[in-house]
Amino acid sequence: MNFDFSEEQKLLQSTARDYLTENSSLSHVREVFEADAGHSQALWKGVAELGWLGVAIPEEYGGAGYGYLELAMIAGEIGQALAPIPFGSTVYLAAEAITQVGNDDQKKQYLTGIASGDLIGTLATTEKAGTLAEGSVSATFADGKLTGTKLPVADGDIADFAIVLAKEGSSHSLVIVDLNGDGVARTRLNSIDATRPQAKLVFTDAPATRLGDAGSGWTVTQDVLTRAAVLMAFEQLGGADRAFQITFDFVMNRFAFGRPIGSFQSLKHRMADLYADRELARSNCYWAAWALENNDDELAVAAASAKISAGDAFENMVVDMIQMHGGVGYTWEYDCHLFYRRAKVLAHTIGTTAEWREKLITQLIEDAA
Amino acid sequence: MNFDFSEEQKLLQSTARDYLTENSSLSHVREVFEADAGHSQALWKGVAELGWLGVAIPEEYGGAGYGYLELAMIAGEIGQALAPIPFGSTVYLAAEAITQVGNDDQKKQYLTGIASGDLIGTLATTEKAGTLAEGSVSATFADGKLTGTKLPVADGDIADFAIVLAKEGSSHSLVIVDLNGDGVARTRLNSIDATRPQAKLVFTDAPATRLGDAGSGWTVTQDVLTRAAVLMAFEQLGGADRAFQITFDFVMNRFAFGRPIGSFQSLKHRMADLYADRELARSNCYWAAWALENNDDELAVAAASAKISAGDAFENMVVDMIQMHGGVGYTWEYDCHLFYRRAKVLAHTIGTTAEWREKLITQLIEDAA
Amino acid sequence: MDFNDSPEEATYRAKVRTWLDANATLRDPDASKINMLDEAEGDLIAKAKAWQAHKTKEGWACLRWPKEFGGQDATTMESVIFGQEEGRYDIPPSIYGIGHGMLGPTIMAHGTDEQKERFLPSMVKGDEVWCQLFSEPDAGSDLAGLKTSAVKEGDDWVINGQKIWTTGAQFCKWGMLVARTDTNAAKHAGLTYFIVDMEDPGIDIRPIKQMNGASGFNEVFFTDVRTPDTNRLGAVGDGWRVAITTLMNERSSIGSGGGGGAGIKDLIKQAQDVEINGRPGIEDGGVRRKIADFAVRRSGLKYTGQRGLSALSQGQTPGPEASIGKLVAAIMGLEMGAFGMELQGAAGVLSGDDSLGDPTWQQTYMAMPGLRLAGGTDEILRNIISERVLGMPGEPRIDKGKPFKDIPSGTAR
Amino acid sequence: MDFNDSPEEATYRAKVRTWLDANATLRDPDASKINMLDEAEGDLIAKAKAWQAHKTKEGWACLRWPKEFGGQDATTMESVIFGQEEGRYDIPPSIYGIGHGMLGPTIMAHGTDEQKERFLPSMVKGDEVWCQLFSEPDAGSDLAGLKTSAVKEGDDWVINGQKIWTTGAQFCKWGMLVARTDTNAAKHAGLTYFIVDMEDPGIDIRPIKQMNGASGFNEVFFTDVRTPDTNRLGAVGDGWRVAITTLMNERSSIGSGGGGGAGIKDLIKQAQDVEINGRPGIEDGGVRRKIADFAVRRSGLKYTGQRGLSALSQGQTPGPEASIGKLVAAIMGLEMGAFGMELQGAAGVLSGDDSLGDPTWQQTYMAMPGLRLAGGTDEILRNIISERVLGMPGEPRIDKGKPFKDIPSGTAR
Repeated sequence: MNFDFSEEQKLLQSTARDYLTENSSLSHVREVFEADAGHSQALWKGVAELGWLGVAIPEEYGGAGYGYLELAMIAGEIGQALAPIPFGSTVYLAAEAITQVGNDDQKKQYLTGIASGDLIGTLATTEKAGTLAEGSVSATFADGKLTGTKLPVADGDIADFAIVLAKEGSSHSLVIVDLNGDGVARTRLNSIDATRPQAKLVFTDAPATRLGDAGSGWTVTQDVLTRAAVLMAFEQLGGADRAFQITFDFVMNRFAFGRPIGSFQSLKHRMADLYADRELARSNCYWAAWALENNDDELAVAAASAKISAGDAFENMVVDMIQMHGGVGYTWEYDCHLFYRRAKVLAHTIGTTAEWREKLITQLIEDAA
Repeated sequence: MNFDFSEEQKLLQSTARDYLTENSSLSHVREVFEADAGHSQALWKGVAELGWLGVAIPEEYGGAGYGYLELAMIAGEIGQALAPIPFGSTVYLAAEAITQVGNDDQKKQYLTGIASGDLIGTLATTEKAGTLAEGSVSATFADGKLTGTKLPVADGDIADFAIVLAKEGSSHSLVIVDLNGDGVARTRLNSIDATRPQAKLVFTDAPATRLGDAGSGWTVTQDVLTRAAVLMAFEQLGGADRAFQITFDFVMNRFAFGRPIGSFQSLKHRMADLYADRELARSNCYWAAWALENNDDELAVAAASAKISAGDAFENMVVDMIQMHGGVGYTWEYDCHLFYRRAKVLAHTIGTTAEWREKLITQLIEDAA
Repeated sequence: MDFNDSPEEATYRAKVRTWLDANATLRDPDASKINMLDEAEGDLIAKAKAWQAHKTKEGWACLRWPKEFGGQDATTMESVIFGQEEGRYDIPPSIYGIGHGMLGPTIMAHGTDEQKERFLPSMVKGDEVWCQLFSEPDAGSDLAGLKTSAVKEGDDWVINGQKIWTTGAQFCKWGMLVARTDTNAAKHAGLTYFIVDMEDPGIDIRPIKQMNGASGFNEVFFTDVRTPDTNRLGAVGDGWRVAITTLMNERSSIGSGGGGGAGIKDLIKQAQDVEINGRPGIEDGGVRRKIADFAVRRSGLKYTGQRGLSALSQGQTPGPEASIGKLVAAIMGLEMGAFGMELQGAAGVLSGDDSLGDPTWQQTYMAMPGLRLAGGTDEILRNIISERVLGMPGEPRIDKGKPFKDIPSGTAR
Repeated sequence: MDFNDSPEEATYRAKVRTWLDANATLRDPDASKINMLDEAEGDLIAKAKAWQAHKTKEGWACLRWPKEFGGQDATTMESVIFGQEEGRYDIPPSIYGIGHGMLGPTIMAHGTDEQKERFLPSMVKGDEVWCQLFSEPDAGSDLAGLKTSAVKEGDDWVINGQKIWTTGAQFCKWGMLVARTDTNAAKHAGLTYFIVDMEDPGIDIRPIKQMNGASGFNEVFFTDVRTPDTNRLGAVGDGWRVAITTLMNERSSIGSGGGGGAGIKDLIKQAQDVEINGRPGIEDGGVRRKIADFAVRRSGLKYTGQRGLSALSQGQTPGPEASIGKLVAAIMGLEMGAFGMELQGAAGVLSGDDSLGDPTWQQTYMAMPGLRLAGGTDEILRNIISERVLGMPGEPRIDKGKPFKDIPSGTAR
């Protein structure tokens, strides 16, 4: 057996890390953050040229035609670098939805555009606070027009198109809307992490085309969120890895009472627990990547498990990251808060960790029946 | 202001501690535990002679006519001694129910009997696993007869009478049943703490008399449980205090790597957290005792808060008590498990801590409205 | 067992109220969130100074201080009662806590007669505000590891180095500083305590931007700052003992009482305002029990404060309960912030005006990591509780007795 | 990325299955809870010895051991595969884990040729069972603080003292023991390692009753027990180094995989079987999310095991992931037991046959505190992870280099 990534996949990971170390340093992340720029256009262009946007897109649509294991490797690196680009919105959500249920024309137009870096996409589902439920969707699609409001939409202010969950008749459909077209008003919203910007999208009779079958919108959305959860979990795991390493280096090199603070048992034992958390999360992530790649029956359970454990591992890590840094960890100048903010955003973006717990238990109960 | 017990009350506490140190040593508790004797008859006789059973019972019914603050002091000592007697069932539950809604005949008969030590009483509410709810009561009272099954009933096998929650018509009533009389079959049940024995009571047309108004059973039960929760919380707090002290003494006197294990930061910091937990619990207990004594509007909130925090403090303490003792802490020979068992029983006996959380939030929501 | 004032306390409280009614305006108790951030700092400082001058004139300033230094020889409980009552009125924020609570008492304990005369009455009156200069970037929890140097030149000391986490440095006239005067001595033995003039041109004050964007603290850089030997407090090399006096006077949180039930009601409302799986969030069992847990800790903090006040009222020293307040409150605050955000679902990442719920949770979540560090980290508080309150042994000290210059400290780069 | 056997592994697995099919009976996979407690211990030992003898005869015993000592020179992965497959059959419980996994390899590493010849083949065959005698009442986590003495008399060593937590002492022929042979030497330097005959009349074996009523361990008392110098393993004073070999061979939990999803299904069922506030417990949001959390940890443990197996399969040493297994599993087990009890409400205190739900939770709750202590407490595991896996510095050691007799140890009374 070999429940691990292949040497080729690890090489891809290592190349990706080298590239991001150079092109998405924490000072670059900070530039984007402080300028409130939303994303790094240079980095977006760079990763497009490297082909990362089309890693899992079939070659006929301009992609590299690799699988999800390769995409998971890249997602991990995006996460560890806190890369300030709309990668998840475009690749895990928009591209994935179109790959799953798009018609050939849609694939040609959008997948090709994504793979080349010309199109930024996103998925717009929520409209209000609380958990996403069928009953909480008010946006309506009829006669080729979309009307309603979506927020928060990750990367909604910089995206070229959005895939929108809307009511159609008595059911729901997904529709594609050109965000640069008519009937679309968008506003950047204040959020806790300016490198993963959020927006409000207001549609007023905006022209829209259906993605997938009429009435399939809710089911397809859930399926896309499940698949995206696997990749988002790798981002979270990557973030946890990096935060752990930075914290580890700090406590080993910071002295108090004549010794490295990393020699104090209260810190050592917490690092041990954080390490354990993270390794369990990594194992769940591997399982989920395997299930995604093989489209296994366990995908729903594995994806939720990965999302929950990697999300919690990242969140727990960043809280201790600040605490173990002491006072400086709470300053703007140190990078801890960039991780703290990102961890929280990733824990909310495609549904909170609590919502994933609900999805997991629902599936487990079904499986147990 | 003086949000504290009075000197007289503290003297009562200190006298109680001295008596229990002598008469309810941990080796005496162990004797009762290992003999599966259910309770210590000698100790029961002793505390009756000292007047503890009637501390809060009016003088006209043979009690001392003190208040709940005095009873709280004694409850704390019962808790710290792990006293193997049916004190809670008899005093906090049975006597309290009769004091609250009994008629004069009932008070004369039962309160006098309790105060003198002649009668052991208990309250029988639950019939099955899960939380107690109106719909979960099947025992039925009609025409002066009770039929149905109650379990688990704390001290049910040694009690002389039980106050039983039963359906009467379309509502519920409390009824008093002579457990030594006709139509009563009782069985000791295996439980995790043999010093707080549990029983199954089967009633078949057992003669019973109503306590309080017909149809008031559910409300009165909730009220009695709330009042008992305050006193039970003091037992839990007392248990936590004793377990803390024993653990503290152990870690200060046990050496490893040339130093007391109490000098290791992982243990010190846990002791600090356990101390904090316990002091917050103590404050909630004081608040609840004040509310009980003054029959304040805050009683429901304060009682639940005390029960939750003291219950959790005791449970957290005993888990760490075993852990900090190391291997010997897991042996039958050491006393840790007596505390571990008692903490769990007290956390379940009048509803689990989770049920008290539910009661608390229900009240808080009502108060906030 | 009661929450009532003793007859003496009641009389005093009435007196306080009478004076406050005549000299200030009651605050609207429902306006729970006061926002003075839109007022310029200079205006606020001026208002605070005016209020302090007025209190001094009328005999209500530094109540617990001896009369000879400008105080009123009042009891601690009287001082607490004044604080409770004053908090009900619309008064400027206090800028004197550190001076009146910690630095003044240090001068009383260790100062010369000249120093007491020169500094204490003006400190009471409030025209000169004071700050504390202890912490350094390389000496956080290990406060005595500080490196800022003071070198004797003639009748002056020349100070070089850097202090950090100084509250209010930008509007203070005086600072109290601990500096290292002998690097060959053992860590605690080479320190000396000084009063410095914050208007010295060698002092450079830079605000520290916190991760939540606010700036409550400063870094203070010292370049050849001179202070006369007459401003030395205590003997040369005795600075640690003097500093301990300051730290022991750190204002306890007694009586603050955990802030009442406001946050709990807000959480209940947040849970009522959102849906979880198509039903009101407040009907969810997990949400309900979690809020119940917060409420229990909150009331535990509140009544722990009441127990401390009772001890004061009975003329006793408050118990060690006070030391657990910040430890518990900061951790709980962080959890409450995170939970409030979680209730908002995906919208929980929105902040400020764009929030789709109560924006308090995001603010709290960004603020609480600071509270867990300021004024003693969680770890230091746990050390204090275990060692000073419970009496457990200290960590083995490998820096004991070594010359300071041979002890590794700070951050290796 | 796959869970499949390599071709070589598949071939080996098929061979194992063929042999097992011919020599044992498949276990009913649905009978998840096997209870052999009603069989007499003597009968179980006899069955275990017979099965081991049979495996030895047929060439399936001690697979990883070298052929010269009675093994099969198999790879670790082959040994794991045999274990996986054997576990599917109805075979007696193993009584050889400590001997074959830890003590045999120690003899291989440090024994004389005579010792290897005398002890190893019989250990494989299993007619002589072995136990380990390291722990002492006063030397728990600080194993090297042991006090049992061995004094040289002629060609023998005379042993006095007490060992504890010895599994299987009552049916063992041989024990491997570390004793102190020099109290003037430093703690680790005064130890020597011996093989002792457990049938010596000076040995008194007393079962330890655990708090859950079971007795899985013994205390072993030594009174003038003699063992010849030829049964000394390694040099005098070199006992700690030899003991480390034993401890490093402690069976890792690789491949055990956290036990699958059984407990999670049981919890779901328990929650379905009770009502919370008048509705099925499984509909309660808090219950749902808590079970989800257990499931996530459980699968994390399972696939961490798979990652370790993968490393083995690829010819690598398993990563440090293995060390987290017991730490996480024991704590989670305790939580699950408590939670299962809580679901049962007031009835949660009932146990065994009188339980109104699944009595597993009460058993688990009473057993898990032991698992958190046995084979390395949580605290020792966290030390191991932080120091050996992460490379963080050890605690300052105040007992370093001191003569053992001057180091305080044990429990002051």
